[in-house]
Amino acid sequence: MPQFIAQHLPILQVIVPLIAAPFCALISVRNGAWWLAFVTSLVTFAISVLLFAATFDGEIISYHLGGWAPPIGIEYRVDMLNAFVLTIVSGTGVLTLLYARASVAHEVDAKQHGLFYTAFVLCLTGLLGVTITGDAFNVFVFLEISSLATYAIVASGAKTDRRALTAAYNYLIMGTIGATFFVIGLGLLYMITGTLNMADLAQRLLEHGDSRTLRMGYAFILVGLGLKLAMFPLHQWLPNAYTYAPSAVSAFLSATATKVAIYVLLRFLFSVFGFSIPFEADILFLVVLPLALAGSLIGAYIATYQDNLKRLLAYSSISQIGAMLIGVSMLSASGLMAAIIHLFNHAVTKASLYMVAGAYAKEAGTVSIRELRGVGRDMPFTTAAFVVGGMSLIGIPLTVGFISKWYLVEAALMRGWWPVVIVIVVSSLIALIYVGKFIEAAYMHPAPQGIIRREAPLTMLIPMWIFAGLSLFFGINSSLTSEAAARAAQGLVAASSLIWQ
Amino acid sequence: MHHHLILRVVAKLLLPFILLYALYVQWHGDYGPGGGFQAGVIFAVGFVLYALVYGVDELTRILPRPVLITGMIAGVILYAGTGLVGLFQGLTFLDYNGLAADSRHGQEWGILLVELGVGITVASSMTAIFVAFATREPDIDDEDW
Amino acid sequence: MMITSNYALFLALFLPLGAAVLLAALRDMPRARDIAHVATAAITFALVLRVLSGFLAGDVAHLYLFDVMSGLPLAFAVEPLGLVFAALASGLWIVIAIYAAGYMRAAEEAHQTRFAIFFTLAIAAALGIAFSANLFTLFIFYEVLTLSTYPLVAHKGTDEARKGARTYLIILLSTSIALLFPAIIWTWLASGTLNFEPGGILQGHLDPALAPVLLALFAFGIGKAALMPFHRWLPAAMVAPAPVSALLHAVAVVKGGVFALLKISVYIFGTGYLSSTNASQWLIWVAAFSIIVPALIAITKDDLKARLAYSTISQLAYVTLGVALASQAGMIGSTLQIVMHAMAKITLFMCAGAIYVAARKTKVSDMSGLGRAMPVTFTAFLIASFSIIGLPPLGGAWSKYFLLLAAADAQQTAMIIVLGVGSLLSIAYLLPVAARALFLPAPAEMTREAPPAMLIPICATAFGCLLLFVFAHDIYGFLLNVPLLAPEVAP
Amino acid sequence: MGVIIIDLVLFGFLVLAALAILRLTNLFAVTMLAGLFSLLAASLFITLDAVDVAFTEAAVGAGISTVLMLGALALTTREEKTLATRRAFVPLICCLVTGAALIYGTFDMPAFGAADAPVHTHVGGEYLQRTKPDTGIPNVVTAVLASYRGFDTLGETTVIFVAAISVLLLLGFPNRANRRKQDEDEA
Amino acid sequence: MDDLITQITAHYNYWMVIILMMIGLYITISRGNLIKKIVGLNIFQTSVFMFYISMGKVTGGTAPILTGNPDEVYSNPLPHVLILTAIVVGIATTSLALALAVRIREAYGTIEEDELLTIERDAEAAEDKI
Repeated sequence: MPQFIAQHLPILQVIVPLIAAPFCALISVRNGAWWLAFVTSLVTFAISVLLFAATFDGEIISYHLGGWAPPIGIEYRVDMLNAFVLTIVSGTGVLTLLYARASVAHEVDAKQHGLFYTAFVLCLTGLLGVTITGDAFNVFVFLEISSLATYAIVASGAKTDRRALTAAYNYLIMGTIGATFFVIGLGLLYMITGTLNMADLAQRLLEHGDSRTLRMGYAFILVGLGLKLAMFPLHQWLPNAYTYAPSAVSAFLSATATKVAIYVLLRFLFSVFGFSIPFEADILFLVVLPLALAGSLIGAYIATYQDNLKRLLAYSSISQIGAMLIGVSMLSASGLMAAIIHLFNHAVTKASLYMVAGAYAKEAGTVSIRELRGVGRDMPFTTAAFVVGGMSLIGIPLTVGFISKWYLVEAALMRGWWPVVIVIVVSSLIALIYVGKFIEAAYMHPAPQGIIRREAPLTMLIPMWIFAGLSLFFGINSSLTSEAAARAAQGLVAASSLIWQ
Repeated sequence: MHHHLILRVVAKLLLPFILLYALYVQWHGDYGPGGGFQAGVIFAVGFVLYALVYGVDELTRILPRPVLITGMIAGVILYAGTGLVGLFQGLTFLDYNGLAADSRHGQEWGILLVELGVGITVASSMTAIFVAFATREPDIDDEDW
Repeated sequence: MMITSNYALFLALFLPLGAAVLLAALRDMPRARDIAHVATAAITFALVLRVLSGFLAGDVAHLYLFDVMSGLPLAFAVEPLGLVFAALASGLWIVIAIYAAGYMRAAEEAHQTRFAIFFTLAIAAALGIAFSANLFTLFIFYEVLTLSTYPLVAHKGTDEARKGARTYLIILLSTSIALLFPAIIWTWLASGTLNFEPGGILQGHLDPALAPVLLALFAFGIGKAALMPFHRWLPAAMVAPAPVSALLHAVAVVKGGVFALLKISVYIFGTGYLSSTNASQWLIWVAAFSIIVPALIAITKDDLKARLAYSTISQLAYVTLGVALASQAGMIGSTLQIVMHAMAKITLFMCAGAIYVAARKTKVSDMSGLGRAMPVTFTAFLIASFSIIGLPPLGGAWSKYFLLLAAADAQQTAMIIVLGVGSLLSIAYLLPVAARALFLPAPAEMTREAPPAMLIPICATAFGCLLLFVFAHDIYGFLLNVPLLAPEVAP
Repeated sequence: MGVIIIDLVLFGFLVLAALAILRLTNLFAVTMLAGLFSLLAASLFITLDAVDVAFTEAAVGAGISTVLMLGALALTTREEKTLATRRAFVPLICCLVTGAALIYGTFDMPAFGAADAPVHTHVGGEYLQRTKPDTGIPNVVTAVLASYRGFDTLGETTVIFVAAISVLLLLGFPNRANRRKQDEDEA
Repeated sequence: MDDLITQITAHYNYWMVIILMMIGLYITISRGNLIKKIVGLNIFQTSVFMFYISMGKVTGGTAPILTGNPDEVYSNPLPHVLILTAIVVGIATTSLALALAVRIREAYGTIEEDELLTIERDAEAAEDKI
């Protein structure tokens, strides 16, 4: 690898898609925008894999933008955790773009494609930028890049259903309130420390000690990110946005947007705040944990009576986000590791499931479970991918969902939190109901009369099955993901000032 | 659109000054308040004024869609490109020190260039957003102004 | 033999998976498919026998695949209990494969290839359970077994079948996720390993006061053992075609369940730990309850398969009782009960299937005099009934004998009575079936025996019940190899 | 003291404007008041020494955003419908709680205008000292914006770009040729 | 009492800003008109800007444009920079939100949240009936 690239990997990760994205809007050749977007995502993915490899041994890469040393300038800081999330985001980008070609052609007007893919790649850029940066305000800027692009690509589902517009609008309002809360919180932190660099912030917060300003800074950042990551009960924007967005967008967002928000939460909780004052851990135990538990149950429960498959998956996401937050709020290395590995596992699973839903939308013209009866016979490969993803949601062995659930329960048991174990287990049992409901409809019921459905095209099946394959592969042999998650968790543990069991 | 003649004349007289002022704000940002963003907004306001007086169609004649989109892109690329120069000089991204013989002049050049990039993008983006609203056919007939 | 034990073990585990693909490929050639199915069963059985002979010769096969999570590998190792179960499952598979081919055609069932594929997968999962070297591997194959039998239960696709299959899946998956899964993780955290070790792994790692709780999680978590009150899935699964019922109730599913329980008690808790801590004392009573109550329910059932299902629940509780008694005699009694009950119950279910195919009858009350038209079937039914009841000279006698012995050893007088009552009740629900059919006057319309592809397996297993009586001693001798103590403690 | 009075008067007007926006249902008036709000905010920024921000707020808040708002009103509606059934209780509680939390947070804040606050002693002060030798530019805000934190500004430029792309994606942007053809068709 | 007065002089500015913020937030979440919500959001955000700028103020300071006078006290430039960025983000969000409102009006014929909700509920009920 040329020295030049190796040296600038962190910035290339963001700047390549950022420079490439605008050109998508210019290309008028048929499918040209798609090709550019796809190639860009491939390059991005390659870079993130290199970063992943570079940080796997615990190295922390720091890149000073503009040549100014932090905290004067903005810093990019890559450790195992970032690199892991970057790989998830860019990898999802590649596969959803591959999938998008057929799916988006069906769901978005052809003359809009240039702008659509520009927004898509910028969304990717924003998410990568949020993940890689070591500067707290830079997080906000790139969060907004990705959010604005997200609102637009969610709204472009309006060709199929006008409800995409109201969904995008509500998402915009709640997302902006969330971002503004984050900015307020950041302002409070800035006020008592005078810095915006995360590492520097952590240092100075530790010296600062307890104060009411710090407490409120913590609370506002928590609420702001809670809105962005759809923490129950701040999740109301999510179901409609994921239901009415174009399927490729749903797949992409479900695997990345909320995950990146969770990453930022982890970064702030552990690397910046570091639990230097008791208030921080108390809030986590007394507020976040109960909400996470409630979310994981209620989300799953609401999913059971949905007829719209995409909405069902959206509520399941809320439940799974609850599971991740449970892991986070255990405040133990094993809990963190469970949350991080679930981040990956859920991304892989949900992406494949949304791709399945998109294939139904295209080939069967509906995502209503009732109208999809008997679809297992007409679209065997697509439906089989759903079975794999569904088993992963439940947490059946040999799928990634099982691995997540194992670590989560293990972490809860290590803490001796039996009630939490019960909640985790019960929410997986509810998952059994909503997954089972669809699988039964797809295989055991006769198809409605007079419906012609064909198997989805290969460009949709391949990415769908890559995700399904990944959720099997890392479910059977999780050594890579669990090692990465464990190291990422270790990094966070080392950064915080909690006393760890 | 057929507005008053006086309005058109005044606008025509005013417009060069607005644009001139925008340019001043653009280049003077190093010394006083102002910079690319403000200049871009003023530029856009100038175009908006033009459109209000002469009609949006007239504005899209001067600044058709491809021009505006190219402008939006050009600004971003100018900015990022300035940053990339540092990359190729063995410095980091957005390090302007290598843009001129000594680092202080390099910084000045760099700041000038990126501000220009901001200005171009903001002016064309704002104008494009305005045009997008203005060219949409209103379908309101239930109320009056 | 040409192949090594290790290799034979590998093949025995993975040949059925390959065969499943082959069966799918042969979907347009039913005859070739059925032959392939039977052949796979036969080869697998031969491979298991090869592993067995290797074991007897001191060549203990083991197979390590890879770590699923760090410290938690997919690994297989041979030990006597597993060998008995594997030999039983693969041996009876041959019989059912032949029977299924006959049944599915005679009953004109749809989706025969899908049926054969999932059937093969289910047996593969059962073998995985049998040979698993650690609790983790066992759990994985336990779940695979549940999932691969779901399409079999729902096979008919009717509303009733869907409902039954739903109950089946929900109870088995819920118990395993809600109870078994946490139990395994608890064990893992307590002892730092999940390997099946002689003498168990919990000794010294788990507070004896908590042992009953953990045992409860295991005993109820293994829903396949059908311990009351988690027995509902078994009658619900009666909607499946007869070969599936035979598979569920005789070979793979329920036996997989009680076998897992047995293995856990021997190699995770350790018989010594269980008896010294009295952790399983409560389980004795639950097992007793599960022996008596389902037997009473069975008497009231008119549907033959439902009656057999409740009989199964009752008979499985014998195994659990043996486990709960936590002694060598109990362990041996349990293992023998698994074998004997499998052989007898498979006969009964195949008979039920034959009756359905030949006479389209499912109700006991409709079968009066049917034995005159189908003498072979009902004779086999009678023989198997005697075995279940525990009458010599049939295999069932031995298992009941050892369980009585174990109860006596443990000075559980009440259990001796329970075992006696259980046998009496089994007379009450099983004998009338054969008796009515054979000795009441024949109905007006006459039917004929089922096709030979079904009759031959029935005769074979009925004869097997007799044979087992003779060879029970060999199994007993073999089971004495089961290491009940950790190596360093053993003399 | 004089500054405080100016501040208070400005705040008073700001609160009045905000309350008027809350009460009024005529969206045209609301838009105008929003512009006024921005102008007042800009004035406040000047008293707080933030001339660049004031300039921008005036140009954006009172200028372009009012224009866009009016454009949107022309395409939607000019009157807000007031519905008696709207629940205003929960939002009110939310706001009160949030506000109370923030005020709670202010009690440990450095005093307004204190020169020894961490904000001024750490990075902020360093910018003031370094700008001249580093870049030779007198306007520190520009130097920080374009150089020290130039990457944020690249992000900001991208945000505007995204917004424009998104608006075009949503509202379309007919090519002139199409429009002319449309007009001819209508004629 | 002295304590209170100190608190007031030290923080009155922030309190006013917080009041403005909450009015903005209240407009956003309590009003049903989509455009009005956007205006509320703008007020909310602008108040946050004031909050930041207040932080940067140094008593007796001037705008951070270097005059060359070594005794000059300057206000902190960093909050100004951050807020410049935030203003841009704000206008970007506003324009996108307005565009969405326009599209919603075209698709539904209304921009009142309650009416939109009714329409969507009816649509869902109709879907369920099929």
